[in-house]
Amino acid sequence: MSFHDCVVVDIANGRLDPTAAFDFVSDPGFGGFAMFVGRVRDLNHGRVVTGVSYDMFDALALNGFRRIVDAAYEEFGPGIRIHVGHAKGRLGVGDLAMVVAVGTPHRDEAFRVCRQVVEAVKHTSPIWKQEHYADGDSQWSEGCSLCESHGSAG
Amino acid sequence: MSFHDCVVVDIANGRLDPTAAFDFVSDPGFGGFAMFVGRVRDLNHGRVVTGVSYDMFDALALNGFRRIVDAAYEEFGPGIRIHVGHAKGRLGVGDLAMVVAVGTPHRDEAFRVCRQVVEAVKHTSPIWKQEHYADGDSQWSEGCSLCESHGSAG
Amino acid sequence: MKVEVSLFGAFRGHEPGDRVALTLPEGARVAELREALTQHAQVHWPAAGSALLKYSAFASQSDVLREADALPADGQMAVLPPVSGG
Amino acid sequence: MKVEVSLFGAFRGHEPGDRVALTLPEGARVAELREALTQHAQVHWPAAGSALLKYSAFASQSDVLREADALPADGQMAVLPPVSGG
Repeated sequence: MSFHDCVVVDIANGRLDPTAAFDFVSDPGFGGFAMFVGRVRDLNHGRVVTGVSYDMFDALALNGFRRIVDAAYEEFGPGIRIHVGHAKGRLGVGDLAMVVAVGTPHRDEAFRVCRQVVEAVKHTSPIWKQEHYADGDSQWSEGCSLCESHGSAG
Repeated sequence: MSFHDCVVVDIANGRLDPTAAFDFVSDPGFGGFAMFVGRVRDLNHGRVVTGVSYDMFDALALNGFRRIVDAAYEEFGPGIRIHVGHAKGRLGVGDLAMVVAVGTPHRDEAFRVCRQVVEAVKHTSPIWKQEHYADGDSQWSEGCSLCESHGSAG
Repeated sequence: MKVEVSLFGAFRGHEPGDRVALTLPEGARVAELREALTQHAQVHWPAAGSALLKYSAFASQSDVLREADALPADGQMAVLPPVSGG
Repeated sequence: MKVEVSLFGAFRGHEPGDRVALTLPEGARVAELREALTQHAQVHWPAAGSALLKYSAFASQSDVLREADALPADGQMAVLPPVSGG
């Protein structure tokens, strides 16, 4: 059994918890811990952002998270721990959108696994970001097409 | 003025605090946060480790931390935040030896700055690690000579 | 077969309940669903939504499917515009 | 000039108080301190400690110095074996 923990947290019910994520990936045999946290920032492409709504296809996203961590275990071996968490719903500036924490025996693996998992989650997870601006406008962010990475599209 | 925070914590007086480090590097304009934590692990090169003593030349180490973060500001611009903390004294297994936290507008910078700072601290700081083993033996770890990186040695 | 397509992201709001019901030949593949949804979108959706379909993927409840994959027997599908999580 | 060299890491314990007092010509450079400390170590330190000096750097209270750098006026120096923090 591999030690990973993939969660989706609806902002209406709770918050992502970096401390709990760090604790989850802890082990007496580990010397290196890398964590990434993504938060909503107040400015994007020069527009003042008041919040972000994350839409998510939960079941598919969690499936994808598990595949991403399985790929990391395949590459780096089973003796590591990974936590992947993503928020959904309407987040305010400073709210945590994403937490990835990795514990490994040595630091190089921790950095590499953390980066790899973050990029994979961002590029392949069925999650959509709608930015809300100070002027009242809202806009869905441009993103990564899943067609290319999964074969030919029409 | 650049926003950085370099600390040395004597384990006799306190602990490194990743949550405080994360808070320090927070800013409403930042979307990406990367953190590295180094902890004492229970095994090294096949020997059971019961603890590690860190010896440090404090004043020189803090000077070095500031130079390392200044180099990061030089390369990545002043609009980022960096925390560097290192413990000294006798640590037990699981104790935190080092915390580096970085907050930046975008995630790529956060990852790169964090890695760069961690490597620089490990390779250039006047800090020495003595491992204590279950069999009662102790040994200073082999390390990086500071001669090469600072010019010719005799 | 009856196919129900769930809408996410920028497609939300284009249909009541964020779903479209379509009827396709038994054993239809993703490519046929894409064609049918595109025709539907050209009539019922704003131009931008229709254009976005070209860059969108299709998924069952558990997997992103390829154009040649058969639709699942339960007919439950989702159309996924380009993703932007994190 | 009087020079006091602080010992760290694997050098600790080689001298009472983890310090060595040496007398060097006025205006001496790091290279001369290295030579003087090496001679001292060959007499007073274990063989391993003496060998480690070759890979060790010298620093003032604020900077790692190069071989050609003059020693600081206050004579306060440190010898730094290879580092292993983190």
